[in-house]
Amino acid sequence: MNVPITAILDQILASLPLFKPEFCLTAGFICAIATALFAEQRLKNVTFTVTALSLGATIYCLFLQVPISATTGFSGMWLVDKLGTYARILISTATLLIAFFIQQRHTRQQNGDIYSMLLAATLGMHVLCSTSSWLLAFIGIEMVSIASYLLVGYFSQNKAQSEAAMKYALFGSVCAAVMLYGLSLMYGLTGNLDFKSAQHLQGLMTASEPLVTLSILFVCVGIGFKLSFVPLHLWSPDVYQGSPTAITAFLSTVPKVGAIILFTRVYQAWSSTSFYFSELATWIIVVVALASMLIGNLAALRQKDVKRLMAYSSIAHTGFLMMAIFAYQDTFRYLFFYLVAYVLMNLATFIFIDHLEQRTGSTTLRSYMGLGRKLPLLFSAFTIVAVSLIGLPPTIGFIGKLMVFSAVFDSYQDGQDTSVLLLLVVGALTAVISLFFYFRIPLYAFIRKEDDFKHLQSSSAGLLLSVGYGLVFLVLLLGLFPQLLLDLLL
Amino acid sequence: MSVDFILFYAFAVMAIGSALLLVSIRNTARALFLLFIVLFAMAGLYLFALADFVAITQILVYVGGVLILLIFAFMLSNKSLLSDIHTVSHRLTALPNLPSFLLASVFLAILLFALSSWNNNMPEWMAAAEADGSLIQPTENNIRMLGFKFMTQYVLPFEIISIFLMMALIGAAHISRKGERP
Amino acid sequence: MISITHFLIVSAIIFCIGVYAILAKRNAIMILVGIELMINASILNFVAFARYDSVNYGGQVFALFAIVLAAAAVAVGLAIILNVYRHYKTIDPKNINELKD
Amino acid sequence: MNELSPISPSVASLLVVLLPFLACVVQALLGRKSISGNISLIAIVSSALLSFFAVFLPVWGNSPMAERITWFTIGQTSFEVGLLLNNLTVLMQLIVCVVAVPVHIYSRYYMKGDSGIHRYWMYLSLFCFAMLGLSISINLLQLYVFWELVGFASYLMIGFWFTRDAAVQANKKAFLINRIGDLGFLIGIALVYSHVGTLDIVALFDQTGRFVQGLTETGGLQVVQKDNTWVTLAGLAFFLGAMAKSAQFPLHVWLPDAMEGPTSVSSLIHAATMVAAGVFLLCTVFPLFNATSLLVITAIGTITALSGAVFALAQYDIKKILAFSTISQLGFMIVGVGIGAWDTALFHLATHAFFKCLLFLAAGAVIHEMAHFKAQTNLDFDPQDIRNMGGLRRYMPKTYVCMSIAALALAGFPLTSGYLSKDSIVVSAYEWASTAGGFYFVIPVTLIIVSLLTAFYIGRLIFKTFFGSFAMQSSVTAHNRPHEAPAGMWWPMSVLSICCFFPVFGLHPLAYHQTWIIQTFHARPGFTEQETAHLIIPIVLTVGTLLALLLGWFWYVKNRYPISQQNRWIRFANRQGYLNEFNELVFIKGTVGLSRLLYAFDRHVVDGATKLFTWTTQQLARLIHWFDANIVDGIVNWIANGTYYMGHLVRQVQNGQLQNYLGFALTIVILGILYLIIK
Amino acid sequence: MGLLTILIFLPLLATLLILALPISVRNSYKYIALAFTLLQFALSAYMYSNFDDSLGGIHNYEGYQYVEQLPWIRLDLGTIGILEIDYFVGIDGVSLPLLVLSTLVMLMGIGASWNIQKSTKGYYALLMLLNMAVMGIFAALDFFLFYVFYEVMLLPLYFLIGIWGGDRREYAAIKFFIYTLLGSVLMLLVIVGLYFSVINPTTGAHSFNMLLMMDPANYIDGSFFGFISNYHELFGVPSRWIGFAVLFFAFAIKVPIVPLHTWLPDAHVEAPTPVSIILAGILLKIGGYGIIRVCYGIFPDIAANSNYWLALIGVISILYGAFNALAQKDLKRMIAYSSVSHMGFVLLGIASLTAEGLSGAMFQMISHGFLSAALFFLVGVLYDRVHDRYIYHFRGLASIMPKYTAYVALAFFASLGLPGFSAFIGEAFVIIGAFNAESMATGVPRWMAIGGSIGILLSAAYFLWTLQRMFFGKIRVKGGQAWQEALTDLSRREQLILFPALALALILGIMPSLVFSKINASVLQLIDLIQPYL
Repeated sequence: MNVPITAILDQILASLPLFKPEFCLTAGFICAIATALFAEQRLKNVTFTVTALSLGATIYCLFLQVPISATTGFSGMWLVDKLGTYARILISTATLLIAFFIQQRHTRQQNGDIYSMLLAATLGMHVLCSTSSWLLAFIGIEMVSIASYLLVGYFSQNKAQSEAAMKYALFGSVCAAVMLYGLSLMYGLTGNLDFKSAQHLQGLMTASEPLVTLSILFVCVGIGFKLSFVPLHLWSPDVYQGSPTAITAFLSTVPKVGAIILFTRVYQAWSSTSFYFSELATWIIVVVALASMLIGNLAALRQKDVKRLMAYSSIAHTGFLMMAIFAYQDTFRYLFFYLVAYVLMNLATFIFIDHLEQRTGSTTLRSYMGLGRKLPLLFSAFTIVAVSLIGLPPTIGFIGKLMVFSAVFDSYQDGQDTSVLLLLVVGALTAVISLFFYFRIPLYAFIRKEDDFKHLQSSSAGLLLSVGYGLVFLVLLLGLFPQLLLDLLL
Repeated sequence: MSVDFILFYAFAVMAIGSALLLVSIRNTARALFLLFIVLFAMAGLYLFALADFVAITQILVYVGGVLILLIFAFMLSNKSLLSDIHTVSHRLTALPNLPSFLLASVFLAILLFALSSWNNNMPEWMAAAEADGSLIQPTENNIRMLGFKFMTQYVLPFEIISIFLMMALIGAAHISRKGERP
Repeated sequence: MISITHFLIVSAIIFCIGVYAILAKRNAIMILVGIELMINASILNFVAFARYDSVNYGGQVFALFAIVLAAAAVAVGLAIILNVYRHYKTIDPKNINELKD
Repeated sequence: MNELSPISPSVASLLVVLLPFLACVVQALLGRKSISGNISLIAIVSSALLSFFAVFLPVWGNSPMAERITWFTIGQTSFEVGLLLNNLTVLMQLIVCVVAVPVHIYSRYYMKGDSGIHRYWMYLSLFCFAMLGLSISINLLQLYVFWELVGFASYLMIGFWFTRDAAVQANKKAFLINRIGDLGFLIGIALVYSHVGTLDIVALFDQTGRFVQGLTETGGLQVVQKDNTWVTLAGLAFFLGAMAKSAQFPLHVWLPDAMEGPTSVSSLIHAATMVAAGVFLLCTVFPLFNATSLLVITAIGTITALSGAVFALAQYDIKKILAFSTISQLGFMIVGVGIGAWDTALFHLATHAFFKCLLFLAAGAVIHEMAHFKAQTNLDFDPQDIRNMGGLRRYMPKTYVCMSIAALALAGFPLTSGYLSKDSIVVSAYEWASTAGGFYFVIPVTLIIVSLLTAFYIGRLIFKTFFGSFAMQSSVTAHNRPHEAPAGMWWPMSVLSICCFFPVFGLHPLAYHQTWIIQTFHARPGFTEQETAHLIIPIVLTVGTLLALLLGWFWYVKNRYPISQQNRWIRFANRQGYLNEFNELVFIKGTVGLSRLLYAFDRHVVDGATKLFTWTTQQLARLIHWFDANIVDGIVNWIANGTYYMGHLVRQVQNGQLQNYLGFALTIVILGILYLIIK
Repeated sequence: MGLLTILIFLPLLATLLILALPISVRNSYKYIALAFTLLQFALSAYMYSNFDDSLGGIHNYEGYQYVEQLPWIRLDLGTIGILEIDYFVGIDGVSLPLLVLSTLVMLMGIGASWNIQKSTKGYYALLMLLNMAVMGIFAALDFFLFYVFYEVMLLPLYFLIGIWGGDRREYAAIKFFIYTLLGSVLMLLVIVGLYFSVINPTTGAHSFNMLLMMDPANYIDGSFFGFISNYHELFGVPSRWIGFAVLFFAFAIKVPIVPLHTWLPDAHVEAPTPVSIILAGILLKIGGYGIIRVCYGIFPDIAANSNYWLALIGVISILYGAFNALAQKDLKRMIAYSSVSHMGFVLLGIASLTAEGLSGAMFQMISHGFLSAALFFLVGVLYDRVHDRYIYHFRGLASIMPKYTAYVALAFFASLGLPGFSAFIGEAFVIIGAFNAESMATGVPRWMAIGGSIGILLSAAYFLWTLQRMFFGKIRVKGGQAWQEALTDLSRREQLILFPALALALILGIMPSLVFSKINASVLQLIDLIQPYL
């Protein structure tokens, strides 16, 4: 009240350029709704075009934002820094690919609205990436979540899809409610909703341990749901399996990027002190990383469905990303690199899975039996992606893993903490376990003999497949020359 | 013991009691009506926290919107369950599902344990606010302040939530519409 | 003036009742109801704390946003549950378990 | 030095070695196209000539020569190969060549018509190459190389008839037991190398020898205390090598089995040359041995000599008798080395090479004819069993003469070479014992007994084979009867039989000191000469030998006359009954029984130990394999399955029920909180 | 582009060419593979002949030849520092013979694959990819590059075993892969630790350069793997020990040592003949090479103190492998276990830390390369004809297949260490070196040398036993007349492949200086590196 209202308005107006990419998204969102309602009947793909254009514009604006380093706007609600900007570029680009994926895959139905939902989800993730306020963070999480529920349930062509949507929505809502309760407690403890602010940290420092434990763990439940780390991973296999493959591709990649960035910021803010809550945050992240890597990889061993398998794989990768967050110090490059690697690999995988689903009508491993000889290129590419998912050279997955290991090792060298060493060892050993299930794909495709002659349906999405090959090429290229990416991240 | 205490306890008992009843009866329709009472009582509690606008919104949005929605959805879908009402209604409450009950109790115990430390040390910021008397007073115009805050400090979430609501609306509509074409 | 602890205890009880509801009720709509209870408990916390926050009004603002978000979530959730009902002819989560290991 | 030949001895000796090798290569390339064996024959004849004229004569008695080239370098050390031409090596080379030539000629006839004869010539040349190379090696490593190659050639030869199971079993056994010895040799080499840093024989053992008692400075190299433990160990290690190669007890078990090879091969490899390589090795590294190792060598040699002779007593297989005889004689040589009189050992080696080779060749001729006879008459009998022979003197007189000469030489009959060499060892042993005194007299006494036994068993062989009547007399017809060996086999034998007489080695028929070998080497053993011993022991030996032969004559020739036996039996029963029975008891039953017993011991305990060892090894192998398959690999698989099962457990919670998921997640969260609060 | 780069990436070119050519010309694939491999062989021979014997290499940059160093990856990791990865290849005496060996064995492998009919395109493409990785491993001097090639090698091998293998190929392939990966992921952790501890003095960046890792001066004080004043411990074990042990573990799986060997018999038995050849001929050598180059080069201090245990493991491997070989009934399995035994000599020799032992170990690697390749090829010959290799199913083969028997006998005798063949030199010098170790006070006691020499005896036992059992005696084969007809003698092509291998074994046995002269300087340099810590 003391500040004159004009000054506040000036400040808001000054903040507006920071919001330019999101304006593009918003405009795209509104246009997409309009075109889906009115133009889709006459002009096929017009909504997709609008979406793509708006995403393109967003990416362009984001590139313009790259030089900006750590600026806030909208009364400290909006935070633009390099990490956020790059993450948003990644999110937008990946969303563009997903939109293309959906466009290629779901041509028959009138799917105009799905693009608007996609754009809204993107906006939510942008929010996650560029805020330090719990309020916005919660809105972002809810936005992404609800958009995701809608995307999963959008087609509802069969039982599995609707079931997946319900499980996702209910599980997510419960987690959101728990997180909200945790946030309320945290608000009570600190009186401030900005987790980077001194007041917030001060409040956490002085609060009693049980309350801090309670509130932090409850908050982590919400974030954990989005990241699907153990023990909040249970929804992901069912949902991944039940969703349409294009949506699974979306779920496994983009929302995680946003949540990771948020979590990174929170962890960064919290872990910098020597008080109990920092210790607690570290404890949580270590335990969760270990559990996710172990359980994700172990449970994947027995999967028969590729999409389910990828769900566990992404749980395991989340564990690895936790490691990356844990070791984050002053440069986000390896974290971001690993994110890029993760997105690239998963997108490529799901493009292949989708293609095979179209050809064989199934996503079970068994249906790949003996297909290696019929689709050698596809399965070779698939194998390369599997290699990258394991983290073997010469792929991007290896470089990512190496960088994360480096960072973790550095913190080990400084701290001599046995649990960190455990992280390293488990991270390394689970790679061995993961070999076993990732390589079931080439195993079935190349090594197992085909029992009976299968008739492959013809496929329409050749363009999508070539995008997949392009991604595989990137996986290899960045595996050999990671600098091509890293030099961009200055 | 002042009046507001008595009223507070009354609202609290109403909220907790109806909530307990809500979860323990088998009849979903009655449960939903009980939810109405809970939400109403909660709104009353908000008033005691000097959040009049929140209380109004609660009643408007929840009681007016959500609850109706719930009941409609329930009516639309669960005809079979509605017919069940008569068969199971002879027992008002259902036996608690033991593991869930245990888990909820443990939750409660832990929450209460954690909150027990609240009395001893009030968070500093609250103490500070109490000290310089910058508490929200019952006399203050809350709604004006909130309107001001929404348009200045919280303008961004305010705008974003509009997109969010629109998306949720279209999406929910789309999904419900889907059912119309078999 | 009612001390903050009162609010907290009431909210804790409501929260736990919500937890019980989501775990024990064999009806998806009741799970949504449980979620609403939990959210209400949080809102109660927020408004209770908000009394001390006359500068930012963070608590009350958050409470308002939470109400809106919850409403939207309920709308979407209900739409999805309806959808499930069409496919399964039941909304008992125990029977909706085709996707599993 | 070069007056006798236009080429230097080094080049000549190199040629001597390489010619058989060339023959081997050419034969290998020609394969079945060349079966005459002329290539090998030409090679070995040239080698023999060169060896005698261009190597032996210039070098013998003169100063040694050595030629080296660097083979390879490891670290700072260069390993060299080369030729060492001194008395020892040229003598050895010569003996090999000279013995090999008749064997080659003999083989042309003996092996005629065998389907694998091209291989035979190849192997034979290979053997000659290896053996000749062995004799002139300058480096212990080089020596080892040839040493093993010799064993390899022997392996090939024993298993020449590879379709016979016994043959391939025998060659495997021979090679493996030789391998044990090779290991000893290798360990010896390694020990010497690691302590001295060189393997050059000249550098190690040159006249003065670096292994001396006490500290004396020689040649700037560090002097090694000879009574160091490692010296003993190295000595024993080398001796282990020699033991296997020279069939010393208890590693002799391969040699009787090795008789599965063609007899011509047995004569060359398993009688004359290869088995002598062990003795040669001991002579070469002699300066290395200290008192302890020498004593062990002597003891083993004595045991071998005795056991070989005893075992030979009861054999029926003509080749086996000779094989045990070889073992026994090798024991003599080893004793010679052990007592320090390695010159006598070498001398015996040389004489033994000739007469034992001859014995084998003659035996081969007999077997050849018997087999021929067997083929003609279609009878089923073992052509090597002396019980199936008898009276062959009439059919094969020339063979008979040759073999008798060789047998006399073996028995140490005066005027033969064997007399000289055997005397030399026994006398030296006696002198050594009298210097050392006391208990050591066991050795010469045993040797004397062995000599008597030798005479007895070789007499038995001759008598049973050539005297009496032919056991298959009933099958003999005008056409089908044993023949004299063909000329190609007979001539080499007669040449060899000439070499069984003393003039080849020295002009004095009775004094071994006068032979050129002993004179040239003239080892200086650490004991005094005793004139009396030189007189008495030969007499004892000669008389004993005669008696033993006589005894053999009585018991193996006279008893065989079926009609007169009856007459004599009645007559003698009255007059000399007791004596006769005593004789019967002591000499026939007793000796033969003892021999059988000991042979059984050898078969079942010593060889049985080998078998047991083999069996144990196999069982151990099985056990380890079981361990490998079930424990080591089992653990691996168990870990894999365990991991897999853990995956299964982890999946349990994923039962598709939403509220379970929620309950699980919240429980974990609660547990986490509880843990953190309680912590 | 230097010769070494061409040598490494020629096969990649072949892979691409094969992949690019349409399936209709499938008969040309093998000729392409052959041509490229021949070219490689010629290149390696050229490098061999132009190699300067006097240069040692090991930790000395100037000692390497055909060096190429190009900056590859530079990562700025903030406070962690700059990470420097080079494309850095070069060869010294340790790698040159192995490189030549690899090209030769590859050639044999191509020859042995002549009759492969099943999807030749993929087969030759993978084979060439494997070829590239192998060349890369032996030439890489940057640890990152090394690791990349090391892992890249696994993939083609997995498929080669998995697709073209025998009945249990799935199991064998994944077992092989998992074993090796287990070693390599742990190795990755140590690599990470190592580059953290090492600073390139010229640029100040953390470096993956192995040569820099070998110089104590480049270590940061107090870093995890630091040389001086390193107090880092893990469960009471000094960190440098841990690093050494992990690296050794990774390479020991490849060697393989007991008890990490169980992948080997399975992989060998299930792999197709050419892959067995390559596996035994080249890939096992990577383990030995890694121990020499990486474990010993980077951790000379630990190497000097751990060699007792290494030698012990070596001896156990020798004996254990030999006993296992003795108990086998499958010919290929028998040879696989004999590989375990023979590679134990390599470890023993390396651990002896004497010039003789190290040279012997290197020589043994080369020799085992040719010989095991020949042996597996010989088994393949038999298996091709009757699809059986159970020892008890054959008897008297010498009468049916005399040439084959001759080659088998030669190969067996060469393998059991008959002088004149290369294995003898290797084994003898390993034993001599191990004996010498006590004199040099490197900590390997003599009884180990004796234990190792018993392995020689046992190897004779199982080879001779097999020879006797299968080849000699009266003809008796399981399949009766049909088999007798099927068991034709060696063809000209088969002889063409076998002859050079055995001839080479013979030549090397007679003229070991062909190898010793090349490795001598490097061996001495390595000993100089380790000597101060003894």
